[in-house]
Amino acid sequence: MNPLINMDTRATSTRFTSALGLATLIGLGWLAVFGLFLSPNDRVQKTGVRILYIHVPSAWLAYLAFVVTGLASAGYLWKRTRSLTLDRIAGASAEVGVLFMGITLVSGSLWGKISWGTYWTWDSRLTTTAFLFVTYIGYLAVRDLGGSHEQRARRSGVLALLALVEVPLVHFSVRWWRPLHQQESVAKGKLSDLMLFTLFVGLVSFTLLYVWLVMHRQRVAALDDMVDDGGLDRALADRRSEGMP
Amino acid sequence: MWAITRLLAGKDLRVEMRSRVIINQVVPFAALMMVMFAFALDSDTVLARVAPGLVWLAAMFSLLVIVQRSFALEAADGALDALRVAGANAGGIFLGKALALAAQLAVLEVILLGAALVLYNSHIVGSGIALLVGTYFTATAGLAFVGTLYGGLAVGAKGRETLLPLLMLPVVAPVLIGATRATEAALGTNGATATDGWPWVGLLTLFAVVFGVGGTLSFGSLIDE
Amino acid sequence: MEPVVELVDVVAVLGQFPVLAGASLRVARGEIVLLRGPNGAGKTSLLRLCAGLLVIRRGSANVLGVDLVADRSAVRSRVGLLGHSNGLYADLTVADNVRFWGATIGASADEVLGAMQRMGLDDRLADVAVSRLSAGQRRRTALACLVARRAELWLLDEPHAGLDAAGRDELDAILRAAASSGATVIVASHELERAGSLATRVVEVVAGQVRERAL
Amino acid sequence: MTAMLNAGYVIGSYAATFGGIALYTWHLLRRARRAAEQVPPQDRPWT
Repeated sequence: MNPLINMDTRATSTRFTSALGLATLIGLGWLAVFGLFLSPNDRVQKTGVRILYIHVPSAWLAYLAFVVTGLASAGYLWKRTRSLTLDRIAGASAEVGVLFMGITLVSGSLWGKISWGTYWTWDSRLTTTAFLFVTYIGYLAVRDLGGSHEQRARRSGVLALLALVEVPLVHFSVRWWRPLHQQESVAKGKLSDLMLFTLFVGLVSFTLLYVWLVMHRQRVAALDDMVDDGGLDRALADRRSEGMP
Repeated sequence: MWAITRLLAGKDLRVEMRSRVIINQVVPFAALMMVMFAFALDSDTVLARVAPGLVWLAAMFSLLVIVQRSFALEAADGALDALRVAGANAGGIFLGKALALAAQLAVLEVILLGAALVLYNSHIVGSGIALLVGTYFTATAGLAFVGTLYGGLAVGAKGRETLLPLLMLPVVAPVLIGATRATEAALGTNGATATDGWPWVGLLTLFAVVFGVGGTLSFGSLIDE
Repeated sequence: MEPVVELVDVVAVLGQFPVLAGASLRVARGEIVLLRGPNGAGKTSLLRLCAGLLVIRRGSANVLGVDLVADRSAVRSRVGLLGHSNGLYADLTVADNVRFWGATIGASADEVLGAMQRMGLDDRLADVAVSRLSAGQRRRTALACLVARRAELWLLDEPHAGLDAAGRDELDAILRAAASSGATVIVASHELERAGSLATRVVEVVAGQVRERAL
Repeated sequence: MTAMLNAGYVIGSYAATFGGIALYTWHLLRRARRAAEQVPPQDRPWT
């Protein structure tokens, strides 16, 4: 049973997310068929180009996710737009971002093995990506520290903004450190129309996937927070009856 | 804010003067690291080449220990609570802790650099002294700010001993890179010259400013419940 | 007259556990209120809440005219809290500690010295590290730091614990003097005999709630 | 030979990507169901 189709539970699903999930599923299926079978081999990269159809979209998704985390955190920290929903979106987006950054690193190193003959090079883009991955794992760990919802939101919001400032610092320091970085490999403009179309399908379906995942994850976080708050009523009743006959 | 900064920095240094934990425990630990690096790398030419990197790597691991110690002091008998009840300005607390941390780290780094010169057979070139001093100040400031910021975040949290390295090490990576390259330039390692080093000092300065300002503004919301 | 402390149905949690489950309390200026009740009833939390250290999940709280729900930090510099822990740096001497805590709240050296003398701290102790003091001596040092603050609201958690008879008498005298000079005192204590004679009112804390009780 | 090997890498990367997505989605929906059992539907702002 495919979990994406399994919408009838209605836990965090609405008609909108169900439709979105269906569209995402179709997009991903299409991407797999085009990417693996229908699109031609590249003249230079041969079959390795097929990895790019999923690698580039997942990298795009991860970066998008971290930008959203930063924006939502800024929104929370700014008094006039303060709401826990923004904090939950920041957390949801960061979790999805970490997942896809991990996927990006795996697919990227497999692509590197084909194209460069090595899984890893200390090129600025790769290194920055690896640092981002670890930084946001730390961010997620801080979200799990406990305390009140507001405390979680405040701490992790500050951390997300610091991470956002940190990214260019890491990027530029690594770039100066190893000036001989790899050439931009995708932008060489030798892709055929069908290849570009496949890449386009990948970008669109991954973007849809991102929205779907974050909506669900954010609602799960809202449910968790509500369980915490609802637990309070029960805990209060327990507390008040302490020492009663 | 400045009054509390001065008070707290003075207090932390006085604690160190009386307890000598950094001198008696952290400095030997750092020196030991330098010796262990030599065992692991086992080659005089390699050691001379990577000496600047090892100095800053050892400084960074020592920083973790010093930060733990610095905030264990505040947590041990509820002093941090008492500071909050005293209405102490959080930005002032941040700067005070960072200042004391920087002073302790600065002493440690001199010892580490001395160890590298003696053990790894490195040399300071005359034209590199200004660069070395510049690197030393900016990198130390950056490390102290980051250490205080994340130390304050982790204080009182469960599992803080393991959380702190996870949070801190990725963030100080630019300092490791920048300080190492600049120190290489100052020592003339791999034929680098002093002029190669100054852009790195610029990066280190930017780093210190970003985390100094960020920490001063946000420290209150990090340590409050 | 406006009360110094006015809590209405305050709920506060530690982790998931509601340490205060709808506590209401009114304290007027100049009162010495004794909080009593079993361990874990919420006495300590009540004191910490008044010091602006706890997040208020429900209800309203006003201390010294400051709305704690809106801004907890504004009240902090005006209250003095002596909790379970003393807030002393073990490696520093008694004099260092008292000077440091005096300076954080802007007390002069003379005031700090006077406070130490009132708490019966021997001059010979001044240069001894706190880690070498007995529990009672540490408590006296912490109390001296508190006295130097001249807070408008004194919050004391088991202040008599660890003190000898002379120390308890000194403490009682200090608290009475503070109350008669316009400060307000809230004490959580198991020492019912002693604290009972000190207090103007006894309040029972049970299961995170407050029940008034006649003397 | 390299073509075979490269095809293996391609398939591996697709498996890792889609497998990762499926695993996370399954985990997410299971968490959603668990959490939803404790919150009545009328309390959820999106229903």
